[in-house]
Amino acid sequence: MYPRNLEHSDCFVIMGSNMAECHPVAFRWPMKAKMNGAKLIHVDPRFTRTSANCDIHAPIRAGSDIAFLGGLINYVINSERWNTDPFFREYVVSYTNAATIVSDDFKDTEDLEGVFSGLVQYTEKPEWPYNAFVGSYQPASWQYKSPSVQGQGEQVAPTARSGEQKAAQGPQAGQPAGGPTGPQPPAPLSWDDVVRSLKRPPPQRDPTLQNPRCAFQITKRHFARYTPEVVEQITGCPQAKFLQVAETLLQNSGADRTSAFAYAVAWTQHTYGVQMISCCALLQLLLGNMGRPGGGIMALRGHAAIQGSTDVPTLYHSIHGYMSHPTVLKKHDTLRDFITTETPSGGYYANLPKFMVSYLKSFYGAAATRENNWGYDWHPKIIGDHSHMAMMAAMEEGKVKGMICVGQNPATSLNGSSQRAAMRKLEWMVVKDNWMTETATQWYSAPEIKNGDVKVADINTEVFFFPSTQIAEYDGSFTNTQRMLQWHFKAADAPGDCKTDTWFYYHLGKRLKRAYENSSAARDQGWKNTVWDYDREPAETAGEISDEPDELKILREIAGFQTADPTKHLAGFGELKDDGSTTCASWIYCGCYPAPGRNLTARRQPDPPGAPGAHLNWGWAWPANRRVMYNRASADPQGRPWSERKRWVWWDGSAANAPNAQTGAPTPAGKWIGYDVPDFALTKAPNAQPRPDGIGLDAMSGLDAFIMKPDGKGWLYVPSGLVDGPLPTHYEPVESPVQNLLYPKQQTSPVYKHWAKAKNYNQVARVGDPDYPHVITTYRLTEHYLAGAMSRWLPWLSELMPELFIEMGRALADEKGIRNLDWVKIKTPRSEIRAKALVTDRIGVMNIAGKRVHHVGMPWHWGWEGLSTGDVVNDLTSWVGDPNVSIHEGKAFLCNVEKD
Amino acid sequence: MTATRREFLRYATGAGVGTALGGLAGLGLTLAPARAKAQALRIKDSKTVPSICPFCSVGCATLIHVKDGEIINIEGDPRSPHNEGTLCPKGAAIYQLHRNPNRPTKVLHRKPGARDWEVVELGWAMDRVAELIKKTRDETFVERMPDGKLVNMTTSIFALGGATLDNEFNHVAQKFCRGLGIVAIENQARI
Amino acid sequence: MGGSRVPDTFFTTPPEWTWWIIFYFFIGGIAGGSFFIASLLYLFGRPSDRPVVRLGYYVAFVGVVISGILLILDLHRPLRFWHMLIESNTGNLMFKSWTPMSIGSWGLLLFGLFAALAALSAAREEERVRWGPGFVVGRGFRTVVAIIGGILGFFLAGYTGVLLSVSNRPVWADSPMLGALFLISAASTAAATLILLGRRRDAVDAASLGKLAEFDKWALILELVAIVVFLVTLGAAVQVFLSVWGVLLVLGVIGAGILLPLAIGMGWVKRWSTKPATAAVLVLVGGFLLRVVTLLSSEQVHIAGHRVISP
Amino acid sequence: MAEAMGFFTDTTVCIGCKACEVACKSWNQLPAREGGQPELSGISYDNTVQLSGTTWRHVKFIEQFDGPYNGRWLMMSDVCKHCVQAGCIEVCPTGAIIRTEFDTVVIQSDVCNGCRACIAGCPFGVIDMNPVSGTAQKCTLCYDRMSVGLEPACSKACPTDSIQFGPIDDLRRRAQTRLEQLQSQGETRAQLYGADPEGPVGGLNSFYLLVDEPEVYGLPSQPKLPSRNLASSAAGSVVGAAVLGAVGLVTLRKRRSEDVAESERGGQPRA
Repeated sequence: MYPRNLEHSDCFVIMGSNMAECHPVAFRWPMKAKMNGAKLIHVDPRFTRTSANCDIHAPIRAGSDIAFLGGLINYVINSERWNTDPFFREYVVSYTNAATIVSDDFKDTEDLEGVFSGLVQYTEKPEWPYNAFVGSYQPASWQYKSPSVQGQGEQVAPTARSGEQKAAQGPQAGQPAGGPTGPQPPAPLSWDDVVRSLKRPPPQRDPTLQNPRCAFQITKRHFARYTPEVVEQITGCPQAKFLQVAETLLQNSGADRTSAFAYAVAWTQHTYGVQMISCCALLQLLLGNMGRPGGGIMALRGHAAIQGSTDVPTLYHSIHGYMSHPTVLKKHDTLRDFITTETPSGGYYANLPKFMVSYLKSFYGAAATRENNWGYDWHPKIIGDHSHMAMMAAMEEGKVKGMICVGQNPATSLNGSSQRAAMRKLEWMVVKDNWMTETATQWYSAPEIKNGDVKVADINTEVFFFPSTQIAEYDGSFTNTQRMLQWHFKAADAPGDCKTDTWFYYHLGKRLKRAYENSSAARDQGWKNTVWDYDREPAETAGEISDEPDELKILREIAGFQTADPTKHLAGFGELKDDGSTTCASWIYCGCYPAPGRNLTARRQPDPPGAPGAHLNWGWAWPANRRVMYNRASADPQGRPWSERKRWVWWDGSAANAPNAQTGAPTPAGKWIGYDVPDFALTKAPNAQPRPDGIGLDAMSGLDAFIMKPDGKGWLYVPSGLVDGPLPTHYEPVESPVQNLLYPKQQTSPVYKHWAKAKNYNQVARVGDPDYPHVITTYRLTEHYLAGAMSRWLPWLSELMPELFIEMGRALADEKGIRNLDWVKIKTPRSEIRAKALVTDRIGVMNIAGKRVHHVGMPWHWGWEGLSTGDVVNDLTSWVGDPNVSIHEGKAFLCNVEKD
Repeated sequence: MTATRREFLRYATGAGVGTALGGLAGLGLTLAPARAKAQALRIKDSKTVPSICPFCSVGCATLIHVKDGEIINIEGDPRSPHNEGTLCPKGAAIYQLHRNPNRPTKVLHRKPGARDWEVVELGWAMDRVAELIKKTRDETFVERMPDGKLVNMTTSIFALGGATLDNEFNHVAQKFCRGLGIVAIENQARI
Repeated sequence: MGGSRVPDTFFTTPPEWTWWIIFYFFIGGIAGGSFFIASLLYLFGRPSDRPVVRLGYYVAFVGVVISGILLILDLHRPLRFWHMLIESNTGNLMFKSWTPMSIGSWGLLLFGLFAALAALSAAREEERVRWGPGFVVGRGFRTVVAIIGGILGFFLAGYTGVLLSVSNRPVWADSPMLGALFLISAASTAAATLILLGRRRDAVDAASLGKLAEFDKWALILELVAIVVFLVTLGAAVQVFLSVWGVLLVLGVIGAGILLPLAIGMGWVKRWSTKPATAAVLVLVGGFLLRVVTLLSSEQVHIAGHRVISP
Repeated sequence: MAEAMGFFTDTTVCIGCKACEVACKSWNQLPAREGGQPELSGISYDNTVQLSGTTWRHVKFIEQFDGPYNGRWLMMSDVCKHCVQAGCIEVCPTGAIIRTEFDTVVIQSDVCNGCRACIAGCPFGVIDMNPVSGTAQKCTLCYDRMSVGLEPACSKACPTDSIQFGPIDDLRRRAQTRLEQLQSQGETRAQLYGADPEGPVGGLNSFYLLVDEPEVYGLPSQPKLPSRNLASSAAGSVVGAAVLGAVGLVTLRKRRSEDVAESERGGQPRA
């Protein structure tokens, strides 16, 4: 799914996103669809600029999204349309795991009053006591009925794993701890046999969906309680509105119509954020909307390169292309361990050995050999949750000495005053930014300094500020929310000492290379062997003195080349090898730079107006320049478009094929073609059967549209990969004004994360706490960006939203004697801030199971630097988060509001 | 059509004036001269450089007009299938990211306990940061866990940032960190 | 009017014609009024009125000079004042017969010329100056100056109100009475000015002052009528005066500036009856306040967001 | 004479993003208000508050609610209407305001002397002073861009095509189609504002599609030309002058008795 594809949608539900305000240009496309008759729906606690442009606005209490989505699932499954239109049955049986039988050991929340089978206590390990789980699941019972789907289960964020958990589950249980102490055998010439050895018989299926243990029946029972009445009670959304949404969505899904969802951080920033998205995926699979034009789920990401920084991960838990970061919490001791733990035998991910070896070659170059297992042992391993909040909790305890912060502003981030307190304990801190951020200046101008609580002289941190270049002052690529890499060119020189951020790390690296040049210590060998050469060719710098690194050299290392000849770039990940002959940091980016002088990310060739297509000559989208993932599902099981209207990718049985390049054997006629790059083995016929000894795509049938999944199916029921349950369940946010109506015995997710739980600075309000009675949500505005560094210094943007405000309903304002523009105090157990009141009916009081609950909302763009300044809204938030991904719960918590 | 409207205007105005001031009407009547003084087009003779908006993740394409080495205008690239030349207010304000008196251009350093910044040389500051990284790394590096597992890492340095920066930055930054064993690498995607 | 609750004129932006313009309207009115009173006295009065005639010319001349300065100061680009007369980019004469400000600029210029000639003539007559061509003291010349200057004086006194009316602002554009009202007020304030100044000049005949006072009395009555008609014709826009400006209009302009001087003139106020100067001062204050109220009441109304903000 | 060009603003697809405001400022190099540090207005999300000499586009936000979550939020990007009969051109005493070959209205900043007659003359409150130039300024419909065939900055930037630019006749046809679409969807109050060449001020070359009465959007229902008052007000003045002249003749002429006395003294006869 990508924004422009929304112009093909018939119904578009925006939930967990304020798309018109936060992605205004992307909203161009649903508005085009609306002009053509599509229905737009916004489900949100606030009536925003998005709601204003939608046909339906359904107000729900912040954090109650799963109740709403669950209600939709229940409505759909029991609707007449879904049970009579053959499309739904055909799609679901063919392309999802609805028919797959689940282990008899699995117990649902319905059986266990709100928790799944396998819940255990969690205890921190002393080496890294910042994993912060409040509980933990042993997910063995969630598997498909034996023989189980294996491998993909380990694609869990390492955040989610603890040593105990690992030890208690799965085939690796009981293996001896400890790393390689003696010499290891060299890596094999090919890993295919290793992968083949992981192969298990396929799981059992019941295509009639009647088996009570099939994923569909389990799902159906799981959501049976989510009736419109219950939805209204939990979410506060009037039943009529809910039913209107459900019916509109259902009527606009089918062979001839598609519906899409969009979400953003209002779905991720919860203690069950991953489950919200999972719940939506479940619904969209049931409705047959995945992999089809105008269908699917649009993940609206928030930063220009946030997709890129996840693909090319400046994130602790993964290495390039979503491979798990080697960790002590899983069996990753050796490269072989890593590969056997991480690789599924089925699906495209079975090629992981090729990805990993090519990655290690990009890291250690010639020093990475088969003998030393491609330098795997030099690569660091993580020892727990090193995510943002975990690191801040460690920093606050003095466990972190230095910090390098580039283009980010933690001083205004979650529970901001605590992050500032943590940073004051650093020995040194480097801030590199385009603007003077609050992080750069917090040591002399934070609120706690200004009010005298902390003295500047008592802060012993050595602080650096390096100015940065702006976008038009350097070359490089961003990966957008469509997974599309787009190159931007330098237009002008940067002023003064402004250097690119890449320059900064590159030249630091050069200095540290020199510093360790003479070290013979084992621990320095990894760094000594790290390939570090991005100098510009002299010809490129002729006429200008530039010590900026060569961005194209970096891109080449990411996108890959033949190890023997770096001028021979790789045309795609199909060319990757696991024998060291290919060097490629990121398998998913492989192919974006297929030859010197052919940087496909810089392409700017749109399709001609009116032509059906996906603008394949504009930029380059991973994987393999595909625009809609899993687009095999846009054709029916026989390979025909589901309908003429929804034509996207289809099977052309008559297309002639070139003979097999290696064997010369003729290839049978038939090929997948369409408006997009087919996300399927190009010549695999719809009726193809898996090869019995096949691994990877060879293990898949012509119906296995979801090629990244080990079983080729879209997952309604998630047997592995999530740490908080195989099915989404409604829980309350950690701070909630009401009891969990669905499962009174289980208020919150049983396994969320709560860092610094015992510390004063990270306390949370009790359920229904009278001191903190109002639900508060935080958000962005169109006029500002993030914590404001890139907008609050710009007069043209500052003037549009010049001051911080709190939006509150008239009822609350009347109750508290607050008038529009009055100063208001907002208080949580963490902090208290001030803002001006904006009294409106766009937010207000909701009826939650008979209790009147006031909603308030605050944009979080402000801090004390810039032209437009204001209090730090994130000072109110807490360090509690999602157990899968360690993302905080910033979208639903409690506060009190008083007139100042 | 246009002419008709304009004649209508002349007639209407003339009638109004005529009532009041009789014969004076018509003198110096200059309502319809197409003689707007040609304003010089700001981007005339400028170079156009393709770029991408650095704000949200939609990836709107922009065109940057440069004249004499200075950025003089930034607007949407009409060819782009993402934005077709349109922009949001942030994208439309990219010019002010570059041309802005509030922009910092000097390297600043604060000694432990000091009250104020000092402006320092870029080269010195880089040397000093490299020195601090080496010192902290060497002091805190862990080769093996207590149970003997090889880890080759340190958790004492925290590298933050990347979601607002290029893929190339992210690659170099993460490689720098992982090369040195710095495992606590995070960016805005987490929060 | 479209049947709306808010008059259409309220959806506009105030031009910020404030103190420079208020003083200009006040002084320009006195200048114009003085000249036409002087002209009438010259043409139809007695020889003993001549000191008042001369005084009127002097006042007109000084007034028009001050007016010109005020107008130029009010411009945000004062050095471009001549753009009102000559088209800056073509060099052609700039004159728009349907635009009061354009006519006014020329009118002010011409009036200035005639005021200068009249003042020169008067000064030569009093032998205050000895230069200048001899014909300026000629009878025919004086008569021509009096007639044309008098007409221009009427124009100057009255066009300001028309200028306000030919706009889209509340109050100003809502009634056709402003031209007449300002003209009448110019007459009353000019007469009051001449009474005040004339009292200090020995040469001025008491009978002349009496005529002026009589004239002023009728002018005030006319003004009162004009104000009433003005308020009635405002229609819905009259709501602007539900404010401090309305209070000032009633108490200041009508009460202190019209009714009280009338009462004094009629001898109804015993204590002040011997002080015609008091009446004259009140008339001046009233005339000034009339302009303050007319301009500022309208200036108060503006749009913010999509809403009209009125006092 | 080139084709008449203008804007059609379809307020029903405005998302209130204010891209038009910033794109305008960027292209025309206009300063932010108060250095970018004005106070929060409290008028919904509208902090621009009004069109001015330095803000030539202004997005209005109208909250029409009847209790929490129950209502609608109208947005409208406002701009100079480029009236076919322009009040500002009428009253401008320097000839600074002209009609271009595109039938748009432009203030020549090098001619304007800052008298502000046009501010008072505009029926829509569009024009105001630019304190930097000391002249009245407003939208030029990007005359400089149009002259070389480029689209105006605001309509080019508008992400949802709420602001459409083109030949007026073409825009009117598009507007009519959209109006009928909305009306058929039950938006009974939908109406075009300023699209009728027979309507007030000869129609607007920047016209709007609204879903409520114009006043709701801060627009006059019947915009008029300032000159409508010229005849009546001038006539009033003339009548006033005549009455005053009569009063003057009565009160200021020499009296009969005075005539006698005067001849006895050998004074001058009356002129």
